[in-house]
Amino acid sequence: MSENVEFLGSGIFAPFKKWGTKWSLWPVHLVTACCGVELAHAYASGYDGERLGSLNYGIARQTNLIIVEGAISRKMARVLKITYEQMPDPKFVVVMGACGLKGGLFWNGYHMVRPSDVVPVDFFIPGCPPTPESLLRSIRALQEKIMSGKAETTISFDKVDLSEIEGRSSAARPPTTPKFIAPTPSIKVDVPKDVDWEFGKKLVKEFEKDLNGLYNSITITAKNRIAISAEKKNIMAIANILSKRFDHVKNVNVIDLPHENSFIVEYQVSSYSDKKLMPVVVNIYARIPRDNPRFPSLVTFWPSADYLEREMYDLFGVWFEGNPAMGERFLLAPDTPDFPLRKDRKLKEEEYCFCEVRE
Amino acid sequence: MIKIKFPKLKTLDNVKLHLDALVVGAKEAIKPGTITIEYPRERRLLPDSFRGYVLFSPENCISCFQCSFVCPANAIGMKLAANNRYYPTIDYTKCIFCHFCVDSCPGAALRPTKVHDVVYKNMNEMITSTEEMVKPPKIVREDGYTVEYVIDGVKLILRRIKEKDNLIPEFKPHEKVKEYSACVMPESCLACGICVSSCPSEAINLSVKEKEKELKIDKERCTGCGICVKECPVQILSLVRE
Amino acid sequence: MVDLGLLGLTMQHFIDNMVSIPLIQPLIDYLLGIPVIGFVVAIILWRPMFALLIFPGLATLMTVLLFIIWFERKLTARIQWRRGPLEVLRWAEGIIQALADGLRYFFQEVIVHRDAHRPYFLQFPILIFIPVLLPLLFIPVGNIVGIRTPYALPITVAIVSLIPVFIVAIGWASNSRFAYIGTVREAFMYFAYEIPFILAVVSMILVYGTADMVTIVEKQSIPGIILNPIAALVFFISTVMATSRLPFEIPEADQEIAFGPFVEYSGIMFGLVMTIAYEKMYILSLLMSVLFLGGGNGPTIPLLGDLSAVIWMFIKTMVVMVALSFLRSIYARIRLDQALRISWTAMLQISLLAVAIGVVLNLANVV
Amino acid sequence: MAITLEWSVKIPDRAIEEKYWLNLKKKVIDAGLCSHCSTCALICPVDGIISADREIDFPDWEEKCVDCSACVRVCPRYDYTPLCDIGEYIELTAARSKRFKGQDGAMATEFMASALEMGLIDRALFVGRDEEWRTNIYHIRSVDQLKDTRLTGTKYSFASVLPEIKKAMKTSKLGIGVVGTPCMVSGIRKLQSEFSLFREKIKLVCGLFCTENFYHHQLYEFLKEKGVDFSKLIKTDITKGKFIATMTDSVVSFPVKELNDIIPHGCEVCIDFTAVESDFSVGSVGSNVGYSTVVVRGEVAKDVLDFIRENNYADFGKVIPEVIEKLSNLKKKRKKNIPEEFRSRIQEEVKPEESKESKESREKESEKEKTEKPKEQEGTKEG
Amino acid sequence: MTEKELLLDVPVQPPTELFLPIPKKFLEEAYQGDDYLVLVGPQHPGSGHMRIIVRIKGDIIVEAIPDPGYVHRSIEKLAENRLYIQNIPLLERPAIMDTGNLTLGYVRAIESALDIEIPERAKYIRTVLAELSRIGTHLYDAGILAVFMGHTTGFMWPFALREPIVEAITRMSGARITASFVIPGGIRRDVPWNVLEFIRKTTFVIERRLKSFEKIFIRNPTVIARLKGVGVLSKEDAIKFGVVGPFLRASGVEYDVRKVEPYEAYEMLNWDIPVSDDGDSYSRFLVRVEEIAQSISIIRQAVNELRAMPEGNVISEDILADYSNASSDIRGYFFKVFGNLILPQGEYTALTEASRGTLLYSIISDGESNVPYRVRAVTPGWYYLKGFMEALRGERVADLQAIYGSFGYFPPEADR
Repeated sequence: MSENVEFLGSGIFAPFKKWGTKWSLWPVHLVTACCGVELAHAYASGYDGERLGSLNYGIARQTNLIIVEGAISRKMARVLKITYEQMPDPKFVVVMGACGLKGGLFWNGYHMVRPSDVVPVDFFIPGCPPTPESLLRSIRALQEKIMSGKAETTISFDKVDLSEIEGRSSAARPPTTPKFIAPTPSIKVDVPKDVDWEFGKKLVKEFEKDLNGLYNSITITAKNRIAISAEKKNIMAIANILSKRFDHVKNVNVIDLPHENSFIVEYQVSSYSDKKLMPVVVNIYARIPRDNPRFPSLVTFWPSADYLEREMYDLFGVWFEGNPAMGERFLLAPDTPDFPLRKDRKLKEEEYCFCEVRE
Repeated sequence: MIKIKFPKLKTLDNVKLHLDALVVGAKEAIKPGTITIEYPRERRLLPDSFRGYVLFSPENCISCFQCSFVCPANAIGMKLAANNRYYPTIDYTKCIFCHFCVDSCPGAALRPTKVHDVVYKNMNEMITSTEEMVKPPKIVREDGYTVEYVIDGVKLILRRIKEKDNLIPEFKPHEKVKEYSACVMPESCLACGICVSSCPSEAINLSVKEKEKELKIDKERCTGCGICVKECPVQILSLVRE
Repeated sequence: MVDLGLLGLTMQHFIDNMVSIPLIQPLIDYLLGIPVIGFVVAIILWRPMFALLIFPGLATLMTVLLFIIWFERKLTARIQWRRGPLEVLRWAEGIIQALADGLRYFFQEVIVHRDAHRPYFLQFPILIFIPVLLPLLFIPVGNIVGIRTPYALPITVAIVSLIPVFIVAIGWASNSRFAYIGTVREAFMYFAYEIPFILAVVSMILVYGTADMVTIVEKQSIPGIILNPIAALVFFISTVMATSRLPFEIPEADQEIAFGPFVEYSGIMFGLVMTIAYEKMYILSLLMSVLFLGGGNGPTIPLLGDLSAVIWMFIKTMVVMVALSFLRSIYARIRLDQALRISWTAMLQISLLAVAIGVVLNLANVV
Repeated sequence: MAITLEWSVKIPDRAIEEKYWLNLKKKVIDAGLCSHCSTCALICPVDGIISADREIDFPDWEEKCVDCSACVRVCPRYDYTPLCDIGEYIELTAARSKRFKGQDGAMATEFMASALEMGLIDRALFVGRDEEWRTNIYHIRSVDQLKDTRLTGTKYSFASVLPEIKKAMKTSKLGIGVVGTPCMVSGIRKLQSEFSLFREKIKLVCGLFCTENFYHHQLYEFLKEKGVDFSKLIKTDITKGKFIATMTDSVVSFPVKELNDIIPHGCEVCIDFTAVESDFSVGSVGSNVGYSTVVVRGEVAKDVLDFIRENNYADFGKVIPEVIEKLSNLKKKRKKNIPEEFRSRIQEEVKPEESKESKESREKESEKEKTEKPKEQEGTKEG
Repeated sequence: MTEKELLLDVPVQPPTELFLPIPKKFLEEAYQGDDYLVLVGPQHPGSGHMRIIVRIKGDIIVEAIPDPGYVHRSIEKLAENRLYIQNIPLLERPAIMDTGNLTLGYVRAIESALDIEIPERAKYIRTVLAELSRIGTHLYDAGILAVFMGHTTGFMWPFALREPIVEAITRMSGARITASFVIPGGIRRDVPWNVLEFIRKTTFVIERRLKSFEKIFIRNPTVIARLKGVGVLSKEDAIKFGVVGPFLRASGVEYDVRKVEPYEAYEMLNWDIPVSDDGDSYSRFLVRVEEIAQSISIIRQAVNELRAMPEGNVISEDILADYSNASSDIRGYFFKVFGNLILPQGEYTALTEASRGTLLYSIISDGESNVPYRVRAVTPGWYYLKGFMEALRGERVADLQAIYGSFGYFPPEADR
């Protein structure tokens, strides 16, 4: 922050102010994302940030440095802003990791915010996660900035002339994207596969006996994997029967088929109590129309499906009737575009070629 | 299955546990197992396969766009250089140092280095153009020692060697396989010239006679980059091994 | 010669009761000769003022503060396989780290948030120095003592037990949720350690038969810790509780309630507030060395005269403080109800036992 | 698979000394011959030619067109040889699918489904519709995908089926089945004659009986004036000279003649009623209600028909060829709109004199049929 | 930031505009009753990157409602428009310290779709990498548990022990933490013998230093006092709320994916899974400590097996197809081999035992595009968040951090 550095450099006490702040840059304990692992390594015994006087401290009021570790989501941006406002004045911000710079691996995610738009930033550290050595380099660079008053990038390149390498007469036509997405794909969740799994065949017969008439088809899709397709109306009945043998849910999944105007909602259940059923994962799925997606919630049979269902409502908009906390935003920030995982919400496409020579 | 059972503690065991903790603390206070690397003064010896900044040698590059295609963070953009060839430029704000590009470069033009502890003051300095990626970068270094992790028996020893670690490891390129593109179904060719205009090394040329068009692939000039195979509208070109 | 006729004090009054340091006696005589400076030197070297300004008083307090903060971080770092503060002053292993932190706090902005009670928020951290520094008046070092009264020990204990009242006030003034929880915990801890603490002191009074610290020190031909070790143990554990050091760091549990009552302080206010715990630790370790380790007694170093008692007392206090800060790297923080259970059941019984020993020793008037 | 490093490609000569696209535009599109079959949009290497709900166009052709002459080589109307009559065929029957229900007998759907089952093709291109009955193309890979009702039923507006073939070719291994109007079928045949790659990939081509097709926006406004509410529309049909739009709650019908003013030029010059070049063509003309007339021409289509017979996926019925001839002669009247140099190329199909007894037997059946329900259909029917 | 939002006062009536995921009536109810609503927020030093809304009556937690999503980086949406191999670094990001297990899950789903068999050496090296990252994650969580209980040495020593592990992963793959080393068909390059020897010796260093760690932290009386009998989760509750991994085994259920559905080299090595019955925080912690010992013995056995194996072939032939000369080091052929990877049509579900529990990947492919149609990743954190919240019920507020640490809840992994 330029005015922070000016404040430190002005007045007759300047040398004391600078020296004091230089040797006591305490980062606040604001764990924002997974780069926290490398921050912990930098302040643990391996590299010991305390040698440079920098102590990882708990509360915003008593510290003067924020190390933004990695990705800032829309929800975390509010917290980062509030923490920054709480800190007393000469304060500095260092952004760590590619996710904090321009989103790194999540550059076109819908939930990402750039820290440099939320708080003024002093230094940027590349890497994912950046090594503890680059983190301590940023503390050193910050100390130099405090003492000398201006920031310096710690790397310099020297250019090389490329023109004498033998090239082309005129610019080639840049190739198109390597990604090929089938226009109207056909999605089948129960592609049968002949696998030698005696217990599975016996199990399928038992299911056919127990759920007679309730299911459309039962297929073995792989070893230890059975897919039961059913209509939405008798999902509750199937769940009631199956919940006697299978006691927990491993996955609630929604697949969006915009060109067939339908959602596939899947429940994958398994069992902990019955030793032989432990490896088996049974996938119960049904199709529901896409414009007003409602699905019976199976929380009453398997409470472990609660948060999975709320997440699926957040991301797809499938209303699970019977789930107590349905309707509120669970994972997403209030200002995120709603139901972002639907196929018609497009992300920014990759760009492989700066064809015209830019900047 | 191992059964984990923790016995109910009586006061006597409690005191013994207190004493154990205090004895361990005292022993460490007297003879500590310090394993700190004092970074600005010392630097950790990294293996040669360390994934740091990437160097580029333009003469090996066949501008096949594979590094830009494979980058998970879309950090590599191919920029048109002065000699009308597309060369990679790395945007270190997005780079996650996974080195998929180094592993994909068929011409072994991209090389790993051990440079990693770098800090920038603003983000648009981080887009390194092709010219800047050829020579090894100069970084601010304050280290006099290099620390190496050595284990003998059960003790971890930080062996300090009093010389600066060379950050540019020597790089032995993989043994390349000569491939060239050839046409599999000439009678379906549209003679549209897309392969001619997208070939980075101008290996295919198109000559127009009065009633027909001649297409010829120059086996020597073709570097096997595969762009024409990918771009051909009717997919009739394919890469052939020597 | 400035004549404070109206107070009836002449320089002579100070010289009579002056600290005798044979080593630098000629230098002192020369300084006394100079008119104004002589008077000031006389006042400083006047025993009670010397006790206040130099040894247990201001100068040592400041150096001890700087030293112990650095030493504690250095010791915990050493136990944790790392180096601790170093680069501040590389050749001296970073000894002036606390000075750098203090300077940074001094120049950092002091935020008083809108809902805090502004006057009290700013005054209490300064007022708290009264109960913290007052006991220094009564702690004797050899024959240097601020005020010598037969009631020195009860007064000290009374003043020391005033500190939590101010901390509760600080917490109330900062009017924040975490501060509120912190103050309630501080009050609980206060009840927890106060009774065993006082019982331990009472048992020592019984052992020595007098409450005047100077006589206590003189009577300690055998150090108090051997006479009544249980009282020493109780006193030590309640000191740990009083200065809220691990394992009893409950009021300022920075992982649970974000640094307890002092959560809203920043800048120099936080500097002051952070040092309270350390100053309280200094006072209590002085008290411990007086009561149990025979503060000031020890083979007299020939040339130093009164200073040898000062040095011995300093060493003993440092030993106690090192022991206190050693615990920080060993223990985790126990819950408030567990701490209360320990103090009200185990500690109370042991302190009653200590009082019983005290009574027995008193009847047998061993000392 | 001869792998060569040198090869040559014959290119047609230019009508005007301009880029080939301008040749196409001048000689076909501006001359009013373009039937919107969009084969050129398929073959254009730079995907520049756009086949949308308006005339075929190449927006910025100056710098995008690579002048490769592919579009001119594949356009069926470039040197137009009009085709007419029924053409020779192996079998002429009427059939009605048991598994699917469509416009009439749903035989096109049935053929494609059984071809998929036989493993002859692994991809079938069908024309589906959205709420406003705008056409979009579906890649069908399995039989149960055909159950979706939006795929069957005739849509009287242009559908750019052929550009979808290009996308389907990328990943289809066995072959592709296409359903299209006669102009699309001739486009595909011309494409296959020029480029052998398409001969391997496109295995089964179904032609539809077609009198004319319309631009969607013209048809849409026209029907809107007539009071058709598209959200409730379920079926459109041309029977007995009447255009009937049945909706959930009401029916709107008016004589087909009124549609004459919005018939595009391309259809005015087309006299091919029964898709002469297709493997098999399907229509509702000549068979009774609920049945589709199937004209099996190619060997491949014959095997599929035998497959249907073995698994008896459909039941079969009578066909009256005269009705088909009557309609194709009706369409032949449009010869007069064809420009001079092309009209000479039409080979009329000389009617062989019928052997007597076959003629009476046919007349007897036709009376019997007539007594049930006199029928005279027109317009494009998709079985 | 409007002025009103920064007003952190203690209002009488509940705040009107609040971005918490709790229904309005819950708020009124809490304010009318004498309950106290504490937000253990994301910036709070005692909580990770999430907010827990705790309703307490006096000192006892009545109900805890999670507010996750602070580190939701939309992994599933991004995975839908990246090539199959570009998803490997993406799906490793939820818990980067557990790099071996997370990439293993995704890659095994691909291999089960393509039906390819990977060479023996690649299996053992993958097991070593998985077990290294398991030890690393257990130490990470022990460090976080210690810091939550104020035991600074308990934080510093595990992270010191992580340094040799991170050094081992650096020598093996080139990156300190995010190795992205596992690729469909095997691993990126062969691991030379001296690196494997270094890994084996690291296990001895860790074992010896763990002995003193045990005295100062694991058997420390204050730690035992804080963890024993706190946050108890009975066996029925654990199964009901879908808890996974070591926290399920600590409640008495003997379930470990490596034993139930063995993969890589776990079948060929002999090791065992620790199970405890009392289900309190301390048994959760002890189960993880015993797992470190098991992982150490697995690594030693695997490295002995590897010593006997010929070096070189680490990538399976049927995925390299005609670039079989790259079978010991993928350098130079990575995009050529994996650029156009297309899975056959269908859904492929793979279960793996990540260090914090069962990790599920289910890839749905339409059989034609070289981009997955849908990748569903459910990480262990998301499974046991419900169990964690239920375990908080009825405990003291001060114990919130201890239970949080004993569950080793890592929000970036849970929010994905």
